[in-house]
Parts: sequence; structure tokens; C-alpha cells
Amino acid sequence: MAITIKFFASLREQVGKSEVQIELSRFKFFKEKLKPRTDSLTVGEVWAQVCDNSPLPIHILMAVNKEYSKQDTRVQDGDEVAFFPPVTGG
Amino acid sequence: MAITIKFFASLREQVGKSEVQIELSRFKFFKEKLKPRTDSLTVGEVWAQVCDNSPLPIHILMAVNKEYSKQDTRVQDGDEVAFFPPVTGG
Amino acid sequence: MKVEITSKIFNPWEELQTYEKTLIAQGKYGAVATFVGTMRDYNEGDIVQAMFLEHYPGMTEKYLQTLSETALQRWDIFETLIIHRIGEIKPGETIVLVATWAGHRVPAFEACRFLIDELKSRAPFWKQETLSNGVRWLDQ
Amino acid sequence: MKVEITSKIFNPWEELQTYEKTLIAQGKYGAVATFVGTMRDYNEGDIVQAMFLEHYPGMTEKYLQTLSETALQRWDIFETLIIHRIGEIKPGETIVLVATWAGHRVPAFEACRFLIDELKSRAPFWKQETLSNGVRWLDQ
Repeated sequence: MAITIKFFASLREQVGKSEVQIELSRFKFFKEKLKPRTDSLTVGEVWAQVCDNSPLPIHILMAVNKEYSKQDTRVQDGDEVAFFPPVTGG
Repeated sequence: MAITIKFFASLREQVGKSEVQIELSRFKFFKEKLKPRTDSLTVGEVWAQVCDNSPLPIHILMAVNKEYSKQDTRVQDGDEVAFFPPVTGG
Repeated sequence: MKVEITSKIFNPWEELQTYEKTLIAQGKYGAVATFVGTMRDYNEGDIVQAMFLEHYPGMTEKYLQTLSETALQRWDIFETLIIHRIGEIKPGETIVLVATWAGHRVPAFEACRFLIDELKSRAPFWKQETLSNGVRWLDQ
Repeated sequence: MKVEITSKIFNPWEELQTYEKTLIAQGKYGAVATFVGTMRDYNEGDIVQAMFLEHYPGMTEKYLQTLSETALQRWDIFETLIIHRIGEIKPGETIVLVATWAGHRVPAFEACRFLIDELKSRAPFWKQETLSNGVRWLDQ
């Protein structure tokens, strides 16, 4: 199992990738800097892991399994996490 | 010249007429009860004249020459005066 | 700006399509708000079989034109359209169509709401309903 | 209730006519409020030649469905319709259609306004405009 991370619109272009898959067990960040946890990370920790520990920009929106989430929402193995800029539809 | 008075909808049915023409010079009400005026009446006086001095019901709306008016709006010879109930279109 | 009072059945969506095609440059507006009022077959707990809509010829048109001009002055909108039925109407038929075209959604919505609210409270139209046991004016 | 995301050009008035005919009993509703958002050929002082609309497949549909259900719970309305374009769009083409059917005008208007306001502020869509000198995302 893995976590799928998606980026959309201008953020996708800034990050330079649209989708990343990561294995929870291979989190460098997870292994080196945090107390051992076997089953979850927060959305904020996922961002830090995939974006080289850069701070999560304040305007960026987040979703877990296609529903809006917060930075401290916990992510399980198999989940889909998404990051995207403010929406501009309609 | 004359004044044309129109009634609409349920008021037309209550009054029993849709349109009446009156000559200013023939106003009984005008001649007997008011000081002489040669050129005008108010809308309220027109109502009293045409509806046998019955009081003007509070919910009735008025128009002079197809624009909303008040009870004390003055009417000239040649004008069209209308009385109607609350509107219910749309 | 268009104001029409008609005794014929009309399809609001076809009227909108036609008006939009003929009168407004595509690409210049970004928002259209519309309201369509339709005759229901029930009202105040009663089954309504038909309706008769009376108006004040001349004054009704004049009132709706002034109303449209007021909306065009007060809000940042490009176009307004009002069509209103008169005469005999059957359930399911359109009574009124109001539409506004604007650059953005807020003025489109506000002007559309203004037009239908003012039309309903001030435009000289009167409805008489036909029920199973007779007719009734709705102004009582 | 219908939610559709489409990459094809659509005519909002034809969609309304079709939806109304197939899904709602005539005579049961008295009020329809609609909003149509159209692509303008200008924005923020610039001429816009085309637009690309990105969405989040799966999440966008889910969000709009939840939104429609919320409107149907909060207001006394019978039906909702949302259609939204994605992909390449040219000036004059319809971007979004929102409609609500109700017994009376106030809930129809309020629910319609709620749907488009929430759609614009929360539904995962992103616009990229093509100008004469390049492209720009509108989320900046």
C-alpha cells in the first residue's frame, strides 16, 4: 500500500509534478525526525515529505480522499492526498 | 373634454363598471359642496363623485394618466384616472 | 432592453436563446440571471384548473419599461428582458420571465431579483383563479 | 438533482428545457431561478483569447453533489441542476449553469445564489487564461 499525492493547476506547475506515490515505511522525515508511528502522518507532514520540508503556503487548500481536510488531518495507508491553489471556477 | 375613470379586476366587479366618462362641469359634488374651482379635482374627489360618496377603501391603488398617484393628486380635464386592487402578477 | 406582454403561450428558454443571439455581443457579458414564474395547479390548498390574468393596457407596459430603465441605471448590467403572459392560462404554462445580462454575477442576480420583486409588488396585473367551485381574485 | 461536468460546448437554455421536460411534473413548481456564467473576451483589462478549465476528477463531482443535497435540505425547493464546462473554452461559450425549481420565488432565488456562490468559492476548478503574450492562472 502507498499514499497518492496530487497537485493541481498553478501549484502542479510550481511543484513540477502532478502525482506522487509514497510508501509510508520509506518516509525519511518520518523515520529520522519523529517518534515512531506505524500507521499515519498528518497532511502537513505529507507536504513536508514530498516538498523537501518547504513550508506549506498559507493559501494552499488540501483534501484527503476527495474531501476538504485540514493540515492536521491524519492520513492512512491507501489514502489520496491533494494540494491545490484557491479555486476559480464558475 | 372629459375625465375617463377606469376600474380593474375585483374592484371593477364590485363597482359594476369598467369605464366611466365624466364632464368636470357636471360634477354634482363639485358644484354643490366645494368652493368653485374651474380646472381640477383630486383623485379622491373623483372617486367620491363616481362611487356615490362612498369612502375610498384603504387598499385601493390609484393612477393618473397611467402613473401611480395619490389620493390628493390633482386631475385635469382630459386626464385618465384609474382605481384598482393590490396587484398580483408575476 | 425588452418588455413584452403577450396573450400567447411562450417558452422562456427559447425566448432567452433568441434574445441573447440577436441583441448582445457574445463575449461581452459573463453572467445571466433569470427568473421564470410558472402556473401551479395548486394554491393555498386548492386545486387550480385555470387562471385569468388581467392587466392595465398602457400602464403595465409603461411601468415595466420604467422598472427596466431603473435597473439599468442602478446596477452594472447590460441588458434586461421581461415577458409577461395575460389572458387565459393553464397549469404548467409560463407566467413571467425576467432576465438580466451583466459582466459579473452579483449585479446580474441583484437586478434580476429587483425586477421580479418590483414587478410582483407594483406592476398592474391581477390574477383570477378558476377552482372546481368557481373563480376567485387573488387580491383579497 | 443533476450534476454534470463536461468538456463539450453546451447550450444552457436547451439543457434547461430538456431537464425540465424529463424530470419535473408540470404544474408542481411555480418558480425557476437560473444563473449562467459565460466566458468573456476580456478580464482585468486584458483581452482573453481562450481559457483552460482544470478540475479534480472525482472530488469536483462529489463536492457539487454534496452542495446540491445541502441546498435541497436547506430550502423548500424541488430540483437542482448544475452543469460545468472543463477543458478548452472560447469566448462566448457557457462555463456554468445553475438552476433551482421551487414552489415560490424566494427559496428558488436563495438556493440558486447559494449554489453558485459556494461553487465559485469552494468547488475544485481552476481557470487558466490565454492572453496575447502567454497564459496566466487566475488563482494568483
